[in-house]
Amino acid sequence: MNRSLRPSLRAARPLAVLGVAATLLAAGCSSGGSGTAPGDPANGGTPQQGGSVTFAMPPNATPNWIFPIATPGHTQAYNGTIRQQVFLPLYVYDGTDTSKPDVKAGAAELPKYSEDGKSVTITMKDDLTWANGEKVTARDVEFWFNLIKANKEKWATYNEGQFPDNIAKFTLVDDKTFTMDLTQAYNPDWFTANQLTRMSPMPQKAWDIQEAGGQVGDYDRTPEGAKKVFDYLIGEAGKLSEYATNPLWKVADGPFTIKEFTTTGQVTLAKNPKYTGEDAAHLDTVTLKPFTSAQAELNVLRSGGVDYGYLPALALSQQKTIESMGYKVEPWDGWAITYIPYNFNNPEMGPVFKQLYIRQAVQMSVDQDTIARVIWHDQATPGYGPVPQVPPGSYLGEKQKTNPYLFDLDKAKALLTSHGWEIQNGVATCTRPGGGDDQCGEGVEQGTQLKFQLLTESGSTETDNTMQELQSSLSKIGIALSIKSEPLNSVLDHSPVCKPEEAACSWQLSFFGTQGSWYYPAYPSGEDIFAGDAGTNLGSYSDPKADELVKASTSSTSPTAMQDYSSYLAENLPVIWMPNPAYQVSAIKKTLGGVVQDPMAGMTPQRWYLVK
Amino acid sequence: MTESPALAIKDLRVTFGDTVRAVDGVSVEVRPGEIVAVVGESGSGKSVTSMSTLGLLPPTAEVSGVIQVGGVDVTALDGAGLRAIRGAEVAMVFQEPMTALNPAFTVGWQVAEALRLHFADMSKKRAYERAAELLEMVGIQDAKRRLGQFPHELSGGLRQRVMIAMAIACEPKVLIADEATTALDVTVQAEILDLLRDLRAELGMAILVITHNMGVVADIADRVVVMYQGKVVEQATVEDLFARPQAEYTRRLLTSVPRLERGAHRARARTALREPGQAAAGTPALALSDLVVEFRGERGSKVRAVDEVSLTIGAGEVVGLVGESGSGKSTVGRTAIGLIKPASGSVRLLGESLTGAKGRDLRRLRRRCSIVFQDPASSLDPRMTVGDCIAEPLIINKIGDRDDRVAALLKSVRLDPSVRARYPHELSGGQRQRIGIARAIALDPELVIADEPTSALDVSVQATVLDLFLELQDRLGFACLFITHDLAVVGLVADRVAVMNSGRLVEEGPREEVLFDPREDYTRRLVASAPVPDPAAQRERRAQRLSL
Amino acid sequence: MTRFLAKRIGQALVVVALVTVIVFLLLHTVPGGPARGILGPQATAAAIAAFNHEHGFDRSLPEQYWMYVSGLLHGDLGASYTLNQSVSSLIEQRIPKTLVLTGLSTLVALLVAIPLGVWQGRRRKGLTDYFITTLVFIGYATPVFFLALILVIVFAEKIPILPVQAPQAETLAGLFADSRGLVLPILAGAIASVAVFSRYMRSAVLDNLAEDYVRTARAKGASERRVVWLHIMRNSLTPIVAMLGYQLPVLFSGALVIESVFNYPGMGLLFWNAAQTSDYPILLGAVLVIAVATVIGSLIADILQAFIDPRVRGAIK
Amino acid sequence: MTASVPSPVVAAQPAPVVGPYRRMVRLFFANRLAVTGLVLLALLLLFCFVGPLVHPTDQIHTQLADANLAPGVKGHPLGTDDVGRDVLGRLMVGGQTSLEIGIAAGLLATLIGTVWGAVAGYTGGWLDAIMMRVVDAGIAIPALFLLLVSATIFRPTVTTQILIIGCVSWLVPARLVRAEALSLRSRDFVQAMMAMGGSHRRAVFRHIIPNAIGTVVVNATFQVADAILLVAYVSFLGLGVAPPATDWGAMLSNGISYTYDGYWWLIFPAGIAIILVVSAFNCIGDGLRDSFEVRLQGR
Repeated sequence: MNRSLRPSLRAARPLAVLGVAATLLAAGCSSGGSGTAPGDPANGGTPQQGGSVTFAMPPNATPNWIFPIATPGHTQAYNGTIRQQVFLPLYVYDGTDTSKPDVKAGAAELPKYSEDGKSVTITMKDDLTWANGEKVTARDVEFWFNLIKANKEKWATYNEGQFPDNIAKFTLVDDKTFTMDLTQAYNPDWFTANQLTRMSPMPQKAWDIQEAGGQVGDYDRTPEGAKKVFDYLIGEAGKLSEYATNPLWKVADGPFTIKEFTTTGQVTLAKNPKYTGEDAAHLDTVTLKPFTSAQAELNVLRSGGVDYGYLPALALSQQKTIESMGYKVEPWDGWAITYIPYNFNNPEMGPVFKQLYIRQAVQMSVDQDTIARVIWHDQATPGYGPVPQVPPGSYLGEKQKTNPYLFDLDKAKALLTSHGWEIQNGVATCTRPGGGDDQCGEGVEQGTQLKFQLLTESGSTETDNTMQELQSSLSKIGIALSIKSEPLNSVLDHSPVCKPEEAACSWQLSFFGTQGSWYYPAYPSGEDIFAGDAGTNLGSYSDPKADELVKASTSSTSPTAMQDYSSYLAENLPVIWMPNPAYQVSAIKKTLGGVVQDPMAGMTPQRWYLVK
Repeated sequence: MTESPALAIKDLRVTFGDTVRAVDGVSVEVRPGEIVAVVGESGSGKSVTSMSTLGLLPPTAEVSGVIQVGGVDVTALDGAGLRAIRGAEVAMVFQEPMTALNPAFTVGWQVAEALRLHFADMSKKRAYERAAELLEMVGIQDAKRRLGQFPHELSGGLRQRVMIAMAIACEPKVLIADEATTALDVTVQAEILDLLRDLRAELGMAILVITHNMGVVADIADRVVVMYQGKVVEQATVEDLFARPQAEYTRRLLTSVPRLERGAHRARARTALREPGQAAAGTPALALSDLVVEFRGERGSKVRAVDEVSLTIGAGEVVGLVGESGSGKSTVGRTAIGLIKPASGSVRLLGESLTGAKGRDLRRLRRRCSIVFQDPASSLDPRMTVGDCIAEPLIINKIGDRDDRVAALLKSVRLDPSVRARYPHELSGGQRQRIGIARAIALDPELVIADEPTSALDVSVQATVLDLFLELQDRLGFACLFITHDLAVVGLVADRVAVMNSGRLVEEGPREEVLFDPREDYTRRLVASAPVPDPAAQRERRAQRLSL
Repeated sequence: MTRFLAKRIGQALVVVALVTVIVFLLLHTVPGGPARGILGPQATAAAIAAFNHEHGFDRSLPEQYWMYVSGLLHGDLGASYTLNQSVSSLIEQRIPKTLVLTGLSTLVALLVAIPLGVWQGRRRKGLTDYFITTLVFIGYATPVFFLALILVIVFAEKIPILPVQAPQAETLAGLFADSRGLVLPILAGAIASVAVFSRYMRSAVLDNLAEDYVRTARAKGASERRVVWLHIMRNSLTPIVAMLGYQLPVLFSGALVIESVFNYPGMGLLFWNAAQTSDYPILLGAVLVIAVATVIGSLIADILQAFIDPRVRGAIK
Repeated sequence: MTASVPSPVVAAQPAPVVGPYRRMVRLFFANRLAVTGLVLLALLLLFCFVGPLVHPTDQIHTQLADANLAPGVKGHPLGTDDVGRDVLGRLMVGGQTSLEIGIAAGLLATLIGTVWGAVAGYTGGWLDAIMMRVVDAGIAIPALFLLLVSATIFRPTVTTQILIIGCVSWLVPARLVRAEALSLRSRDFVQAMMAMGGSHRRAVFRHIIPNAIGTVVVNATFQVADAILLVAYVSFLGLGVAPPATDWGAMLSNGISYTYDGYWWLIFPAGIAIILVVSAFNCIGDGLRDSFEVRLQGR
């Protein structure tokens, strides 16, 4: 499951235009919806066994995949949600504690790392069986591993150097246990959260076939065989309309099975009667309902047609109305950060961006609190560093806990003037070049003007307004910001990792965080975005100390590695930190209990229950 | 003839807005069984008079006076009363039978409608049966089948017959034929006039014929009312009028009408007048040989508009090309000057081949020719001043000294040079045609194609324009292909006459021969059908024609 | 007739071919191609390259076009990148609903606009003509999304008699079962069309009023009402019908907006969502279907015209 | 021989010299609706382009503290928008964008359409057939699709919007002008000119285009009206000019989000402005059409 950047525009503005009757009545209500701590929303009452629950999916999140290996184009968030109810992954995090997996929901006991951190041994849980009666074994994991290894290029979540490249050797110890030798030492928290979560045992005794009607064998153990088996399974997995009927997919080990999977994206999960684990479902069925627009969802929500839905951003003022209809309204914070990368390799502004004092001045001009309150209607949380600010946890460094650069335009302006910038015609101009303490800094030439260009994602009023606010306050300290908005895909396309001499390096600042810029796996390390050589280090931020800290966070076993990293980057400002919007504002029927709003956007519907 | 008049118009005055008095004190009476012609040129108020009898004038018109139909004053009637009169007591036949019939309904439906509007209890079936009878009555064969046809499927003559059938459907006391034959070819016109005469005899209707054509008047009318500028200038029996016109205007009108008579040819002051037919002396101005022009017709089939026509015009010679509409005469004219590409055959202009000429050669050749069109309103660019229109050939051929030339040209067509700053729409039809002629002679052409240059003009205007044209031809000596449907005009201007019928050249020869001693049946019929403005002569010709 | 049809179908094929070329080229000038949109921002360069290879985006444009066209010739519109379904089945599901929406709103518009236009044509320059013209202009000038908002405020809120949401049923029967929900979307679509149609009708009536046959009909003793509603009306319908054929893409554009406002699960939403996710096969397919519909629409309009206007019938026989 | 009355030199009648253009102007001003439209347009232009001098506002900086103020509060006659800018001033600035894009795009579309249509109609034959099939194809593609795709290719600025909308909407004028050219081509005065040896260029530029000008001008006004509406739709789809620049369509669609917050001043001023300006252009076009006596085609 891909929990990183969510590519889909959930509530594209135009589709969410109209509200519903009688809402003017609610116009006076406070728009604040955050602050209700996630927890048990059931106000007492007795948990029931059985019953049905309907869950509303956001627009454009239509599920289209259940096979445990996702190919490109099949990484929508809800694919993973559905899949892990049917085919249990090795490990699942539920967000209540990001430091360790929720063993109950996975297929294996906690992993055991060697002292040197270079090998890991995993034992499968004893009580799990596939629907065909076979036990869930280490061989089933090996089957998955062999298919991945032979077909890694077709795996949507493959990153070169990471899984499975960083596994030197996969050894079956016994029926239930296997050991993996790693190519280097890794931080165990990181490895479990960011690598092992991708693994998922698959019923080798049912799926190890090369063609329709073929015999089961050990084909996966040769690369050629693995390719054939993979191709066959992927072919079957493409037949969406057969998800509920294909005998292959009946061989499940999770608490649910697929009962219905329509082409429009409606999915009904039914309690798996053959589930043998300790995390059996309370409910009989859970229906995931697709919606064409956020507005549509709101309308159905108001009619009581969903038990677990959400409020579109523009309907936040209707919170009271919704609550009066028997819902609990709670923001669902994402395990994400939102930021604007500086392109340090931009030939014009790169040298300017490399000056820490400039970045500090910029950061001090971002009025995060007001932006979050006025523009995001309190549905965004100010963020001060590389680790998600909420829920606060053990990874948050001291420096990041409180804003190191409070909003202060005077101070920001003073930073510029004290480094030799003078405001001419409203734009700060470098008058004292050089590397000294009161000079503009190395590489900044005399007469350089602080004129930045920002590429931003179009389609959201909140983003538009945020950028205008940024532009407005930057202009007050002498920085002229010009804004160009484009669709999200174009923004990403136009702000690649680049070298100064490349034409593609003309971008300076880029914002793509209407839905949050970066969603982390459970372990929020920065090797993908802030390491000097990271693939998504769009701005080519390069800082030896940061690199060191990133490396430590993934490969050292020190418990403070993450906190150090968090504190350093909060101060060193590799990007402009921006308020992070909530994943969604949920509306949950008061009769629905057992709901945990996993910041990583996962769900554990087997634990939901209805109360009387 | 002492019965009370079927239609009596007394002191009719019609004004539009506050100023324009279209009809000024007109009184006309038509008795049952009588045919009265109202004759006049455009703007004389004759059509307004006819329209007012049925209350069909636009609401802006103010009508005073009395119009009595069978003793009832039409002007005093309200909407329902008027409708009861329309069609039932007084019926009308209009000029353009194509547009006057509703294109969306079948002929039968439209005739039946006329019946059912006034006979509320007539069944649909009965109405259609009666419609068929009516169509037969107006000489349409195969009436049953025609009922189901749409107007566009019929020829112009048939359409006008349908209009008449519709008009007589309720056996009205009065039938008004408002320029009912103007849009028709002469042969068809003759038939329709015959039909009207028959209907009068059969039904005893009073018929009011509105026309500008003195030939038609002579052919059909018992009495004639001459109108000029909204007033009646003369009323008389048809014989008296033609024999002893009283009013000055009537006299002028009658002298203006070209007559198809031997000797009614212009006196040519030209010294070097060649013998007719001797075009070979010198290079011919235009030589067409085996000319074929095809158009893409319906269903992609090719229609021959011009079928192997050969014709030669000697230098300085005027050849009249006569034919009815659709005969291909205009196409010949346009092909001759290179506006249409022939499918085969050749055109030699002034000794050079036009068919193969391109670009500069073509333009050089065209410079020596010009063309005058029928409708001066459409042959002058409405967005250009008169001066610019005349100067255009000079500009195209980069000839300087334009101002003087334009002034001289205007003078030579007897227009004041100050006209040059005006726009075409501000001028009268005759003036516009003069401009067209001035433009045509601007480059001193050796050949002029005149395509019905006077057909859109009133007779008195036509006479002056023809005079002018002939004078210029005399003076400048250009050869001319004079295309017209009017035999009298051809008789007036042409040295030689060629007759076309459905794309083919039927007959060609010296004027006297073709017009007065035609060899071909078709020519004979054509000549016989043209009404002459002389009641006695016309009666004779009619008898002759019917015996043909 | 067959000849006419053959010619028109030939033209239509040329038009459709041109549409495929235009749309194909346009989509391929979009920077980056669809890979980024489908795979998400986190996708690596290798993943994007693999996606592009799989879908042939690494081939030359003519080659890609040929692949697409040969698929089309086999009736294959391709498969959606994101919805795991063939484009044809997706369009098949959605198009009846959009047809119902646009069809009904056009019908309503015609039923209102034709009498309105005729009536205005008769009373040209009168006070009522000016008044209706003003209303019609305002109707035309109001953006549909604004109009929809006003309709919702008035009919769903101030006077709460109608639901704000279109029926969500999967089937057509379901749509009609909740017919009250169809009222506002149809109304919104109809108002803009009324403006266009009634202007056409008014012009046509004005043109026809000046025709000679009107005088003939009057001279026959036909009442003014008969002249206008029978003679003139019949002839004035021709331009409306001719226009209807070409109105289809306009109607579809309108449907896109209306569907998104009233959450009507038709082609418009499918198209819009596909545009958001760069799902090229759906975009291509939808545009192609609309183009074909337009071409067929204008063909039908021609044939309909022949039924109304016998002159046209004569010309194409 | 006709013994006709010898005709004297016909003197020019003492009628006032009125060109076809001046006659049109006179007819136009006699049309009440057209004059209303013209006055309305003049007022709107004045409002947008002179208004900011009378009512100067800060449209550059945001004032989050003053967001969504009701009309009349703190000297904002029409209140403030969701980032605290004066709505009245914003209406003026947005109107400038709407009008600039609308007028320029409408004219561009007319220009392209006129040239395309005139060439196709005058040339005829296979070139005409090909050119018109291209137009048919263009018409068969929904404009919104073209706009959606174009907006992802080009960054939305005033210039690109003009170009995109202009290039999307030239099809209708092309058809109209082509029909006009087709009929003008066979008119006698063009034939006469050709017979005199005139060139094709002269035919097109001296005769066909001046005579098609009525159609062109009338259509241009409708094009402008439609372009302004199209700008609004483009903004509604979120593809309009980038903030802080704005246009009426963007203001309207932005304001609509706040319907249920009761911020009517964010919705109705912009909405009414669009309706007024589009209606004004349509009134003018209608009046022009009457005075040009163009056969009433289109709309």
